[in-house]
Order: sequence, then C-alpha cells, then structure tokens
Amino acid sequence: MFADLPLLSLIVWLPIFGGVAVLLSGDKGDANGVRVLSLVISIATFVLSLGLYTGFDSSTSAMQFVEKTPWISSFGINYHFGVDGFSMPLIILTTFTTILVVLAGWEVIKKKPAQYLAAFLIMEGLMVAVFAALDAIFFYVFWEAMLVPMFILIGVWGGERRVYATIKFFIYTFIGSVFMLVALIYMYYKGGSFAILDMHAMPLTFNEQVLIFLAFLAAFAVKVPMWPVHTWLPDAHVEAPTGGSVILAAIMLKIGGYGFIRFSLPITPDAAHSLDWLIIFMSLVAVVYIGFVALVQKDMKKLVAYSSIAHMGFVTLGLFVVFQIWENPANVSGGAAALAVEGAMIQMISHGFISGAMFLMIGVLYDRMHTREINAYGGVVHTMPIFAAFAVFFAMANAGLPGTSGFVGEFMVIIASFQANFWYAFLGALTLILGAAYTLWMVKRVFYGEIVNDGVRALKDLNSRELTIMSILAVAVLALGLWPAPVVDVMHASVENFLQHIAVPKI
Amino acid sequence: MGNLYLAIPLASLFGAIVAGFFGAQIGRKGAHTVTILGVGTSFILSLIALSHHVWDGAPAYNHSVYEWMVSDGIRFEVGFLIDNLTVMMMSVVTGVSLMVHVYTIGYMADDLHNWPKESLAGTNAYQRFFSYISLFTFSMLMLVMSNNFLQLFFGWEAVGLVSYLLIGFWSVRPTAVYANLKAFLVNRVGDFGFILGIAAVVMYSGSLDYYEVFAKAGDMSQQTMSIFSGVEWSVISVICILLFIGAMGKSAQMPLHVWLPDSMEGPTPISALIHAATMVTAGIFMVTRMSPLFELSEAALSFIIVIGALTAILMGLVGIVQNDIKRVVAYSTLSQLGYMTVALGASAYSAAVFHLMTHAFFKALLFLAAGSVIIAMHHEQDIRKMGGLKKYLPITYWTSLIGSLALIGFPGFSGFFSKDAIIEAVNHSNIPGHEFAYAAVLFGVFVTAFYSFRMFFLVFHGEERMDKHTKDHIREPSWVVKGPLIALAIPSIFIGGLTIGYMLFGDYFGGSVYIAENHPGLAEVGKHFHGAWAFVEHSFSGPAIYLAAAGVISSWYIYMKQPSIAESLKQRFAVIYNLLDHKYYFDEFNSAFFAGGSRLLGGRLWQLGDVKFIDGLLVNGSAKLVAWFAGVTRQLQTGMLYHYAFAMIIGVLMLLVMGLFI
Amino acid sequence: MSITDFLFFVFAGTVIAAALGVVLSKNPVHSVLFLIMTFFACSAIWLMLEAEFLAITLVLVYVGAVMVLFLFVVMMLDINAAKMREGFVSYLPIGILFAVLMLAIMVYVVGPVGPDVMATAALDNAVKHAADYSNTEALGEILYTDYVLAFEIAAVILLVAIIAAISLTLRRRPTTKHQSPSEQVKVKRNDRLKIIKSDAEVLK
Amino acid sequence: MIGLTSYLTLGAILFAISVAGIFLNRKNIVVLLMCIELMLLAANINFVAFSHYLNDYAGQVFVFFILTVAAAEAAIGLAILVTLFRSRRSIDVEDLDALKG
Amino acid sequence: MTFESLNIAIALPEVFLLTMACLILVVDVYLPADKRNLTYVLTQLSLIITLLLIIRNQTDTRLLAFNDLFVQDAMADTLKMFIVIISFGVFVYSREYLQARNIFKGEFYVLGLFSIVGMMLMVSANNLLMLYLGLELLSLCLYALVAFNRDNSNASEAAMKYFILGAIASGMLLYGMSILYGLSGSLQLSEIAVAVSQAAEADNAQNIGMVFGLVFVVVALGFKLGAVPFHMWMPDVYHGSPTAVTALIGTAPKLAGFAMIMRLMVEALGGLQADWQQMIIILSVLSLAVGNIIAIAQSNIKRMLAYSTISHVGFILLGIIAGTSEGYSSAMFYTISYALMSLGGFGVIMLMARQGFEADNISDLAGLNQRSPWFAFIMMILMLSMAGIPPTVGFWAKLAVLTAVVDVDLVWMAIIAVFFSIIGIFYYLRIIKVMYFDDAVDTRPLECGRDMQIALSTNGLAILALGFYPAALMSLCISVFN
Repeated sequence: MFADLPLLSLIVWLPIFGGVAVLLSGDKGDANGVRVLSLVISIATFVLSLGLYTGFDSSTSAMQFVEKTPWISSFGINYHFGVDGFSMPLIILTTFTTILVVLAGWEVIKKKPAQYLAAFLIMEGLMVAVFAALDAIFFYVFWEAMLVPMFILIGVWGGERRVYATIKFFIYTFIGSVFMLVALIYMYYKGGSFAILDMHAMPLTFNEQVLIFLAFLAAFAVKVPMWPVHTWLPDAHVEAPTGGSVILAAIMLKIGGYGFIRFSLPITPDAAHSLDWLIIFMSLVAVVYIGFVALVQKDMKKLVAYSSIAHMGFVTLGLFVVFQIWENPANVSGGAAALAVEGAMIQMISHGFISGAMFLMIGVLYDRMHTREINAYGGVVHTMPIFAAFAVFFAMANAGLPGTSGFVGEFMVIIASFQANFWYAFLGALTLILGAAYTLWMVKRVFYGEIVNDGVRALKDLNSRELTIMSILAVAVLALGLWPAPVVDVMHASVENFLQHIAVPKI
Repeated sequence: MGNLYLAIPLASLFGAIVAGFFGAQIGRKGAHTVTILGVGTSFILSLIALSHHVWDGAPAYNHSVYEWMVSDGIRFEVGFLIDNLTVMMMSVVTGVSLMVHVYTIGYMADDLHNWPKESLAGTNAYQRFFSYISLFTFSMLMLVMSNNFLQLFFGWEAVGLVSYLLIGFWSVRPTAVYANLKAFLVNRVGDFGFILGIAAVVMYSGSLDYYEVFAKAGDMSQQTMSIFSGVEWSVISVICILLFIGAMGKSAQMPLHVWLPDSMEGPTPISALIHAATMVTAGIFMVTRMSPLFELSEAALSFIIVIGALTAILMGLVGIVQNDIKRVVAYSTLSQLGYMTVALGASAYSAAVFHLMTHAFFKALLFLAAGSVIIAMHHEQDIRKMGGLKKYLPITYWTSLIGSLALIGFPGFSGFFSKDAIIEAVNHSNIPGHEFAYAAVLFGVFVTAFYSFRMFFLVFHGEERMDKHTKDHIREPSWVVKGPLIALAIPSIFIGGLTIGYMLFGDYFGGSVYIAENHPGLAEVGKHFHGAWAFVEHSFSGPAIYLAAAGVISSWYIYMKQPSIAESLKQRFAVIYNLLDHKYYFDEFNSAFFAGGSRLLGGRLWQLGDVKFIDGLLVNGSAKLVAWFAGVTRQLQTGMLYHYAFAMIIGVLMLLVMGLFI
Repeated sequence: MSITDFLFFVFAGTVIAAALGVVLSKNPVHSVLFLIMTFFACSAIWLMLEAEFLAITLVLVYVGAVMVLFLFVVMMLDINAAKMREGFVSYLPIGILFAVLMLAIMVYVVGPVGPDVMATAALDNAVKHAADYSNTEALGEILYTDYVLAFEIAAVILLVAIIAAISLTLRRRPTTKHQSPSEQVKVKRNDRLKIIKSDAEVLK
Repeated sequence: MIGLTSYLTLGAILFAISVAGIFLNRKNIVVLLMCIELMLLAANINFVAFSHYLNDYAGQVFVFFILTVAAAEAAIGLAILVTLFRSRRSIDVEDLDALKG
Repeated sequence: MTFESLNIAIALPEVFLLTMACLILVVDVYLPADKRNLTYVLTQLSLIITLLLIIRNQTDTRLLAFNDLFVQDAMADTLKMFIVIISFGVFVYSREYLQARNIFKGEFYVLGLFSIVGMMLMVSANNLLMLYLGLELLSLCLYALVAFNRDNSNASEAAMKYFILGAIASGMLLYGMSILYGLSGSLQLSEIAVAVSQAAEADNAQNIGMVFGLVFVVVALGFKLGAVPFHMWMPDVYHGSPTAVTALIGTAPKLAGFAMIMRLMVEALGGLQADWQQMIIILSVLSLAVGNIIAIAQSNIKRMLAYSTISHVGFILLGIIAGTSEGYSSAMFYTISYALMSLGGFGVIMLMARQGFEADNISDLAGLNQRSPWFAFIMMILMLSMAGIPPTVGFWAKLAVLTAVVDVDLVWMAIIAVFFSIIGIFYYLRIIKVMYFDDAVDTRPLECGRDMQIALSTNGLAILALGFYPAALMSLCISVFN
C-alpha cells in the first residue's frame, strides 16, 4: 500500500505543513481544536512511518524508499531522501516520540498552545528529514533548521534562565555545525558532489581526512553531546519545557550519533581510525566523569540531562571502538565489531525511550509542584503510587536493568569494547554502578521516605492522559528490552556494509 | 517437556502480573490466591521436572525459547538448560517460595499499620507484596533455568530488582529505603565484575551459550591476556575471577557483603526467601554451573576459597554481637554463604549446592521463626527485649530449635551433613589457601553454634524482658505462619541425611558439575563415605562436632548461667567488641570513602570541571571575551570625522604598500 | 630651463603654497581666499596644457560661483575664528608623517624618480596645435555627441543639487506672514460673517 | 625638462596636501569641504595632463564633468552644513560626535 | 553620428524613470499637502512600469548605447530589476513612517527616484565617466536624503559625515581613474581591460602604475560597499538617518556597488586579479571581523544592522575574491538576498516606529511576538537569514560564497568566514530573543496599512521561499555570468 507513495516526503512534509496549519489556526480560537489537530497529525505521521518498517527490506544495505529530484542544480544539490537500517529506526523513534510530546503538552501549556504544538510538529518533520536526507547540504539544511523551533521552544516556554540556556544551546550547536559545513563544501570542491554516498566513496588523503574528521567532530560531538562540549545540555534541558526536553534528549542527541555513522566514519575512515583513541577517551570520560557529576545534581532534570550525556557516551564508544576490535590480535575471528555498532544504535533508540520517559516523569511532577529540586520532594510514592511505579521502572531502565531497553545497548557495547581493550569495558561498565547510583538515589529521595511537605501531600496521581503516555513508553521500553531482535535485524545489512566500508582504508 | 519448563516460570510471572496490575480489583484474597496458585503450579511442575530428571534419568534439556537477538554471529537467546542441578534449584526455589507465600498471608495481615494513613501506596501494599515475591520467583527461576549468560544476567539483575523493591517495601522508613539503595548498588558492583566476565567469555569463546562456552574452556585456559601492560594473565582466571566478583555481590561475600545485614529492613518473609534461601545463593549456583570454567583456574579457586573463608569466619563473629534478631540470622546467613563459597573453592561444588539446599530450608525456617517472634512481639526485633518466649510460642520454639540445630550442624540434622562434607572437602583440598580455609571453617563451627544459641537462649529462655503491654498480647500467630514453619522444619531435619548419599557422592551432579582430576577434595571424602549413618559416626572422630558443642555450651554458660560474663568480656575486649560491633567498620568506610568520596568527586568535577572550567572559563569566558572585545573595538568608532578619514588613509596606505611593494 | 618650465615652476609653486595655505590658515575666510588662489594658479597650468576651455571654466565657475558660495556660507555662519586651530599642533607630527609617507609613495610611482610608470617617452603624443585651434570647439564636438548621455546626467546632477539645496535650506518660518490670494478669493461670506439674532433691548 | 611626470607630481602633492588637511583639521567643516575641492583638483590636474600628453579629449571631458559635479557637490555640502549649523549652532568637527560607537 | 546610433531604446527604463522623476517633481510642487499621496502613487507606478520595461527589454547579449557609454547585459538587467523591486519595497515601507514624522514630501520621492536612476546608470556604465556620474547622482541624492529631516540634528550630523567621507572616497576614485585613464589612454572599460592585460603580461613599470590606480579604485569601492577600514560612515549614517532613508541606503545601493565592482574590477581590471585579490582578502577579513564583533556591542538596531552589513560585505567580497564566474554569481546572489533581507529588517523597524518614537533600539522590539506574532515571525526569518541559518536564503548565499572560495583553494578564508559568522549569530539571536522571550513594554497591537502588511509579508516569505527553492534566483545569477 505504501509502495508507490513518496513515503519519506510525506513523513517529512506532513508534520511541517501540519505545523504551519496549526500555527495559522492561531491561538485565538479553541485550544482544544489545535491540540486535537496536532495529535491527529502526529499520529498520522507515525502511522505513515510504520510503513517504512513494514516495507523495509532488511536484507540489503542499499538505501530504500529513495526519492531523488534535482533541487539546486547549480550546486548539484538534490532533493534526496532514502533510508537504510540506521536511519529507519530513528525515524520511527522520532514520529513515535512526537505523539507523546504532543500529548504531554496537552493542557499543561497554556501560553500560546498553537505555537507550541506547531513548533514540535515542524521540528518533527525537520528531524525526520535529517535522518532521511542523503544529500549533505540537504542534511545540513534540516540539521540547522531544526535548531530554530527548539530555540524558540526553550526561550518562550522555558524556565527562569531560559534565555541563557537557549542561546547557549543554539550557539554551541551552531559553532559545531558551521565547521561541518566547511568540510562539506571542501568535499564538494574535491569530489564535485554533495551526495553523501558519493562522499563515502571519495578518495581523500590522510591530512584531508583528519581535518574533515575534526570538522565533523565539532558538529556531532556538540550534538551528542560528548565531554567536554556537553555543558549546553544540562542548561537546555533544565530550562526547556517538558516536551522540549523530551525531543532534545530522545531525538536531537541521536542526530549527533547518527552523524558519526553517516558522515565521520564512512567518509574519513582513516582519520577515524587514527583518532579513535580521542573519541574513545571522550566517551569514557563522559561515562565516568559525567556519572559522578550526575550524582551530585540537585535538580532532577539536570540529573537526567547528565545521565543522558553518560548514556550517549556508549554510543560514541560503540561506534569508534570497532577499529581496535579489529586490531586486537586476541580476537581470533575478527571480533564483534558489528555488535559494537548495533549496540550503539540500540543504545540510541533505547535512550530515546528512556530519557523521554524520564523527562516526562519530571514534567508530571513539575506540572504539579512547579519545582524540579530534588529536595522539594520526598515520599511521593504515598500520594502517587502509580506514578511512582512507572518512575521506578524507568529509573531501572535508565540504570540499565536487563529486560528493559536500557540494558541492551550498554550490554552490547560493553561486550564489544572488551574486545578492544579490557579497560574500555571496565570504565564503560562503571556505568552499571554510577548509573544505578545517581538514578536510584534520586528515586529514593523523591519517591521514598515520608511525605516531606504539604505540597507532596496534595499531589494527585497520574491522570488518564499521563497514564497513557507512561504506559506507551513503558511498553516500548519493555518490548525493546525483552526482544530487541526486530530492531536489530533491520540494521544487520546496513551495519555489515558500514563495517566493510570503513575497514577499507581510503589512502 | 519444553512447554512444561516454560510454564514453570510463567506461572509465577502470571501470578505476579495479575496481583501487580490488578491488585486493587482482585483484592487481598484474590492477590494471594492467584500468586499462591501460580507459585504452587510452578512448584508442582518443578517437582515433575525433578522426578523426570532424577528418577527417570532424563538427559539434560538444552533448548532455546526464543532468539533475543543475533548480532555479529553471536546468538543472544532466552533458553533453558534443565539438568539435575537445575531441577534441584527449581524445586528448592519454588518450594521455599510457596512456603513464604503462605506464610506471608499471616505476616502481612496487619501490614497497614506500617504505612502512614494518607499513603495511597499502603492501600494495595499487600497485593503488591505478593506480586513482588511471585515476580521474584519468576526471576530466580529464569536465573537457574538459563542456558546462557544473557539470561543468567537477566535473572541475576531481575532478582536484584525485586530484592530492591522488597527491601524498600516499607518505603516510608528511611532505613528501608537506604538499605534497598545500598543493596542494589553493592550488587551492581558485583554485576560490574560479572558483566566484564561475560564480556570476556564472549570475547574468547564467541558465544553466550553455556555448552558452547564450556566446550571452548580448554582453549581459553591456554590463552593469556594482558590487562596491565606486561603482565600476562590467564584468560580463564580473569574470566572466573570476574564472574566470581558477580557472585560475591549476589552471595554477599566480603567485601561486598555489606548490603545483606541492612536488607533485613525488608519484611521478614523476604529475608527468608530472598536473603537467605534463594537469591543470595545465586552466586553459589552460578559458580557451580560454571564449574567447567572454574576448574581450569587454580587462581580463581584459590581466590574463592580465601574470600569464602574470610566471610565465613568474620561474619560469624559479627553475629555474636548483634542484638537484632533478624540481623543475627542475617550474619549467620553470611557466614553460611562463606561456607558454601569455601566449598566452591575446594571444588566441592556438590557440597556447596548441597549446603545451599539444606541451608535454604533451615535458614528459611529460622527467618520465618524469627518473623513469627517478631509478629508476636509486635514488630519488636531486639533480642535484649525478649526472653522466655518458649511458653508463649511453642511451635515457633521447637521449629527454631530444629533450625538452630541444623544450622550448627547437630549430627543427623540436614545442616550437619552438608557442613561436615564441606569441612572434610576443604581438609582434603589441595588448592592454595585451603589450610587457612580449613581453620576458618572449623573455628566457624564454634562461632556458629555460639551465636545461634546465644540468640536462641536470649529469645526463648531466661527472664522475660519485654514490657508489660507487649507481654499481654503475645500469642502464637495463625496457622498460615505455623504451617510453613512446620513444613520447613521437616526437611531441615531430614533432607540432609536422606539425600547426602545421592547428591554428594552419587552421580547426581555428574552431568552438571565438572571437577578436574587434580582437585580431589570431595572425592577423597567420598572414598570414606559409607552411608549417612556412617557419616554421622565418622564425624565424632573429627573436631567439628566438638567445637559445635563447645559453642552451644559456652553460649549457655555466658548468656544463661552467668550473664555478667558477657558484659565483662565486652569490657575487657573493648577493641575487639567495637570492631565487631561496627562490623569491621565496613559501612563506615564505604559511606565515607565510596559514597562520600563519589559525592565529593562528583561535586568537584561538576563545580570545578563543568561550572568553573568548561562553562565559566571556556564557554562564558569566550563569550565575555568577545563581548569585552566588542566593547573595546567599538571605541574605535569615535564619532570623529578626522578619525574616520584617518582610518581611510591608513587603509589607502596599507593597500598601496601591499599592492606596490608586496 | 625654458620659459615654460619656469612658468610651470612658478604656478606649481603657487598651487602648492596656496593649497598649504588653505590647510594651514587659521581663518576660514583666508582659507577660501587661498583656495581661490590655488584655482587661479591651476588654471594657468591648465593653460600651459592647452586646456583653455577648462582653465577658463575653472576660473568662471569655480572662483566665480562656487568659491563665492563658500565665502557666503562662511560669513553667514559667523564662525569664531579664534577657536579654530586648537589641538592642531598635537596631531601634526603623525598627520605629517602619514601625509609625507603617502606623498612619497605617490611621487615614487608617478613622479620622475621612480620606475617609469608612464612610459613617458612613448606616451608623449602631445601635439602643438595651431593658433586657430579652438579647444572649446573640440570639446564641444564630442561633449554633445559622444558624451551626450553624460551631459544629460550632469544636468540631472545639477537638478538634484538644486532640489537638495532648496529642500534642505528653504524655511517657511511660522512667524513670517504670507498672503494667499487663492484663499482670499475662495472665501465665502459665511466664513467671515455671522448674523446673530438678538432680542431688542432698550438701553437705559 | 617639464613633462608629464611633473604635472603628475604636482597632482600628487596636491592630493597629499588635501588628505593631510582632511585629517589634520580638527575644527572647521568648511575647511574640510575645501580640502575636498583640492583633492578633486589634484585629480583634475592628472586628467588634464594625461589628456594633453595622450592628445585625447576624453580626459578634458571628464574634467568638465568633474567640475560640474563638484559644483553640485559643493552646493549640497554647504546646504547640509547650513542645516547642521541650524540644529547644532556649530560647525566644529569635534561637535560631530553624537553618533558613535 | 545619428540619433539612431544612440540606441536610446536600450536605455528606455532609465529614460522613462528619469522623465517620470522630473514629472513628479513638477506635479508635486502643485499638489496640496493632503494630496501628497498622489506623489507616492505616481512614484510607485513609475517604478512598476520601469520594472516592466526592464523585463521587456531583457537581453542575453551585450548591447551598447550612447556611443558605448551605456551597456545592457544580463547582469545589468538582473540587478536593475532587483534595484527597482527593492526600492519599491522601501517606498512602501516608508510611507507611513514619513507621514508620522511630517516629512512625507515630494522631495523624498523625487530624490529617491533620481538615486535609483543613478544606480541603474552605475549598473549599466561602460565607461569610467558614466560610473562616476552614476555614482555621484546616487550619492548626492543620498546625502540630501539623509539630511532630509531637517529638524533632526542626528540626521544632519550623519549627512555631514556621509558627505565628507563620500566626497573623499569619490576624490580617491577620481584620482585612481585618472591614473587608469593615463595608462590606458581611454575611459572605455573594454579598452582599459586591454591595456591592463597587456601591462600585466609585460609586467613592466606600467603594471605598477595600474596597481597604483587600482588601489584608489578599491578604496572607493570599499567605501561604497562599506568594507573595513572604509566602513566608518556606515554605522553613523544608518543610525542618524531617518529609517526610511536608511532603508534606501542599506539596500539597493549595495546592488549598484556590486555592479561597480564587476564593471571596474572584473571587466576593466580583470587583468590585475592577482593584485586585487590580495587587497580584497584583507578588506574581507577585516570586514568580517570588525562587523561581527562590534555588532555585538550595539544596542541600537540600526547601528547593529550597519555592522551586520559590514560583515555581509565581507561575505560578498569572498565571492569576488574567488575571481571565478561561480564566485561572481555567488556574490551577486549574496548581494541580492542581502538586500532583500535588510529591506525586510528596516521594514520591521519602520513598522514598529510611531509618531515621535523611532523604535530603533533593540529593546523596542521586546515582546513583538505578543503584539504581532506574524511580524515577529517575519523578523525572525529575516534575522535567521542574515545569520545564515537554513531554510532561508541567507544560508544559500553563504553556502554559495563559501563554495566559491573553497573552489579556489582558499579554505582558510572559508574557515575565517564561518568563525566570524559564529560570533555574528549572537546578535541576530538577540533580536529573536528580544522579540520572543521578553515581555512587551508597549502592548498595543501594531497598526499599519494593508500595503505595508502585504509587502512585508511577501518580503519575509520571499526569504523563506528562496530558502526552499534558491535555485530560482541562483540560476538567474549564474546565467548572468555564463
């Protein structure tokens, strides 16, 4: 049924035009109508994106659902969409998360709900486009464009220091990405094409590769974010409205990881190879350093934000550990490089669910108490038992409990990185302790113990809307944790192809 | 049989789900009915499986249930390996669990008192409790039935989760929620080693499946790896030690034992089920299961035996100075786990598992009895405020006595067989460190007897030290409490004698446990084994039984006959007393060094690294620098025409020089 | 040195001296007068270059019109001459330094000492015209043909100057009184005259 | 021998003087306007000289237009000066500092 | 020569516009003050007709008129089209602004039209003289317009500064032109080009002279565009002028300036490319640095836009530096899109302004989103476009020039450019921040005429639409240089 539709275009443009429609319908009329319209659009988009999964041929690493039309012929820039095993799951994650975000802002957002919802819908389309774009400039356009709705979201609907946070967010990301732009232009100059796949095949000298790699690193490391360019994230998260935090954590960070897969590694395999120590170092610092930092956070959102950084450390670790896996003579059969990459991918998807859930949880509390200070809470379990049950569940998922999705990616990456170096796995596995420590300590302080104040005493448990959101996420987290095979299977071919590609030096 | 095996954990899971999600709808009665039915089904099916394997001699069943995922040629599966070891564990787990379920009906009957009035969490706490213990049963079954490391780890962590939930069950109590966090984190330290061990297994065998890994064990023992550069370590030793670190966490071996005493904050049925009978023995089970690996590593075994011995003796000593009835039992559990670990180190896997089984029964019994006392005493747990309960709680008294006798290894009781077998096996072992271990376990016998009967005497004999109000209300709990006590007392007496021949020296574990030829410990014992009765007789020629007797007698003398001695000893050996009273300062050290240190480090990294350096200096600093620079450079725009013109002239000159002379 | 050379030096010297006078004199009126002197001298030099029309235009237009305008403005604005040169000296050294540097470079390039930028020998296409040669005619011929567009544009520029000057400086002072004949003609009786009915009253 | 270079040197000197005058003058805008006239004159000298030595009338035509434009420019400049004086009561260069930064 | 040989038809748009300007001048004199709208309507009508004439007159070949003084080619057509369109926009935006200040006078329109004629002449100049005259026509009109609000002393000051510095610049230009004339013996651009390339080939002393002349030409061009260090007039003039005039100065003349660069540097002095490349690199880097950095410190939005213009000039020069047809077309693309963006920017400022209130402080934009979400959105699009964030045309403009410089192996220039654009993003974001995140002090809804609403909306949406489909404009720019 989806075969002959330009599915990707639909998934990209439906929410964007939908968002514009929502925007135009304005804040003067009935807010409920706007909400329902947004919800319908987001669900429709999600349903469309499921068509990607059902129609996906997981036996091939080639791009699928390809749409290609010349766009700016003078630069050879094409309107070029397509998905493979890497991008397809992330697109579905995006459309999925947007539904939740629309729901999460339902009656909570009273200030200009139409603009709020429109920002999310537009952002959804842009993010999907980032994942689907196969032309580097096309990619870059969406990559940058999606900053704008987020900038507005944080700035308008954010907390007290929203302006600082949002400008920091924007400039941080912008700094990273402009260097990427120069790298892309340089490659266009060398190779005469902006098509990403052409860039993969393009021969580059080692020095060129290193510079291009560093330029990409600037863009993607900020986005992921990797230590030490992570400090925008806690601020942005803390100040963003709940939905913004969710999208930020669940999708935007993934774009950084996706960038490494789509650009850095295949385009500059030799530079990636020779600089992998740097990325691995940064990843491990993220896991350990950030783990400790998360421990002492007093603000729940900040804590979860730091935990996101630590979790994303596994993504970059998994992606860049492959060279050392190959090189380790102890791996007789070549080692489990694919495990590392697939682990990184799974970690991204899972983190999408879990961090989204964590932020939604904090949002639930914030909507009621208007504070995110851990100290302001205590004994919430007594007044919100159902919510507490979800909270503990998601906290456990965040701590990487087997059976939840949080475990899968970490497990794969730790196992794989052991094959590169014992100490990588050692430091990575510290997250088992640190992750549990900061997450559960927060749970302890917020949910357990006696009821600390009248604010908590007056709390009402989840309403049906919140319950729906939480349940959906819980099912997703559990499903991925108990049976990741459907997700892993779709990326096998792409991962194999990816690894074969980066294994071949370009010089 | 595949479906039957699958049904065993799922029956428990079903009960857990129903009670957990629909607790409010089905009510208390519905909740305990459905979970008991579920666990009961699991138990019966486990018994069927037991008979199928033990009596029918069915071969080991090793099949996957579903493929979790495949990546890079490594199959991640969920599957069952059912052999004699497994069915025994399944039966013990479901059996004890069933007892605990029934017991809980009584124990938790008036649980509402434990919750603040406004707590909504308290309203369904009863149902939730049943859900948790059923979920625990499921998790533990998944752990023992696993045929691969992934599922093992899943079960491993899942029991940890339930343990977390149950220790913190009374979430209003600060101590409880402190204890559960501590338990989880300490367990995570063990899991940290465990997951690295699994990673090592995958790296060197390319598989997660037990059998496939075992098949490669020989190869792995030939390889070395370098963790610190220049130092080559045997791969198998690294793997085994890492895996054992996991076991240390779960089975509370020093120094990762600290969570277990605190876990007593949970309701007593939990202490019985999880923190005595089943979960804490997961480590023992795991090492036994991995015997084909451990056997190949002398270093690992040696490490294990020393750790086990230390735990056995040191934790027993702490038990002497405890006053909380549950903590005494808890330290006893620690000590007994030490025994089991020692057995593992001595390659006496079957002895370890045998002790595991007997311990499961008698320690569950002791806990439930303690629980019974606690119920009777209205949740008073301090033994100094008890005494003379014998006449009020006869059933509890007698079952406690049985449990204690089993624990101290009174000849003929189940604990006697298993413990003696361990002591003998250690004696015959040739692992480095076994001499120390032998001394430790022998002395441990005395200590065990001493603290067990100290508690016994203080609780049931002597003067009645409780207050008037409490005294008036003491009466034995209902049959749902007494029933399980009796049901557990029976195996506590008999199961050892009945099964020792088959389990220990027969071929019961033949297919499950591998013992290298150069590790003759248990086999040596076996040579002198001529039946249970002969074993009892033979024990009189060894020191253990006399040490136990000495322990009982000295505790009677000190706590019954001359209570002043206890006090004067306390005074005279104040240093030792303090050391024991503070449990060797482990908690203090951990909270200061690890917890405090982490927070300090985290705070420093955050404030200095993130806030000051990255944000303050680099991010905001460069922003400020730019702003400052902008403020300075804008001064160039003075507003004065002649400056503007001058700038133009400078520009002209610059371009002239550039164009003409460069 | 021929007489023309001598004359050149005289006029060139005058140009330079007068230009310096423009820049250096304290009184703006003096400056204007020095400028006029510069123009005169320059006009003479142009005559030597056989640009008679331009030379005379310079005198007529510039000296006759523009400079008078300058003078007029200077007088009108009534500038306090005493204050004029404050601060001049302190900037002098650096100003002179740059000016001299610039001059040096320029003279190096276009002057006789440096590289022969103008390829002087080859460039000297100057022809001595006959006495009846009319520079004005020659210019006029191309001005109205080849450069007719430019000529038109120059006209527009002058128009712009007029518009600009008027719109910037023309003031309708609110205090000045004008007669507006059209208003006066358009006036209706009712605008000026109101007939009020009033009861008869007897004076006492 | 007086040649093209002599005239060009004269132009250059005039140009330099006018430039110096512009940025040395700290006080009076009228003098600035005069300096500009000097600068144009320098260019004019060049044009006329070239025109003569090239025997090409284009240069002279150019000068013709420069003179025209300069006249217009002077008119507008003085008009602006007058408005400025009306609003500021001053034509000091140093008083032109309301707009800066 | 005959009248026919003048080929007046080629210059029909200019001739028409000039005629109309004179006509309007006359009509306006006889109009009573309350009928002044007619002047406005007539002006706009003339512009529309001029635009139609330009379109009708379009050509692919190179046509000469007025004895080769005037040239019509694809570049001229395109630039003139945009000059007219943008000026049209300026007049639409400024009507209410002028009315509110009692300076809604015919002179504004007449001088405006003359300046447009000047720009068109510059674009079509084929001769140094025409370039000079066009430039002067433009400049003189602008000088007068800046001072046009006579009661405003800032405006007078700005006009004075603009005038003096502008006159110095044209003096320099003339000096440079005189040298070029002397060395090539002609005022015709094409003949100069021949002489220049001969000199460059010979690499003799004459080449030094050419470079000498070139320097002065570069200075004048740098002044006209506002490149550092010849930029000093811009902030003050932008700031001091009535916003309507600022809009006129800040938009269309950049196109004329670009044309001047193309005519002078590329057509005439193309042989000296190696020399001017070096010079322009310096100007470009300085402009990028100074423009972006000082803009951060501004609190007046017009000043800020002036500095932002300076930085944009740095980008435009990047395209010129490349010295390839791609570079020129990218610079042209950049210039046109920049003019459109800043047109919109000034439009919003005029929209915000009221009687007695200039709305030229950044803080005056506070809470625009509450007062008018739509125009806040438009302004946001404009700011994003200036910052070079997709999907706006500003991004493509930057991409185009960066591609052009990278193509000639000047990657470091590209890196410097993006580095400073990072600094630059801050002040654009500040505008968005103020509009969206701050609360309005003055919460009255914005009122403006329908024409302004439509024009401003179209302006903003055009930026967005060109962002989605830049090929439309880009291919036009590319075709110009092929």
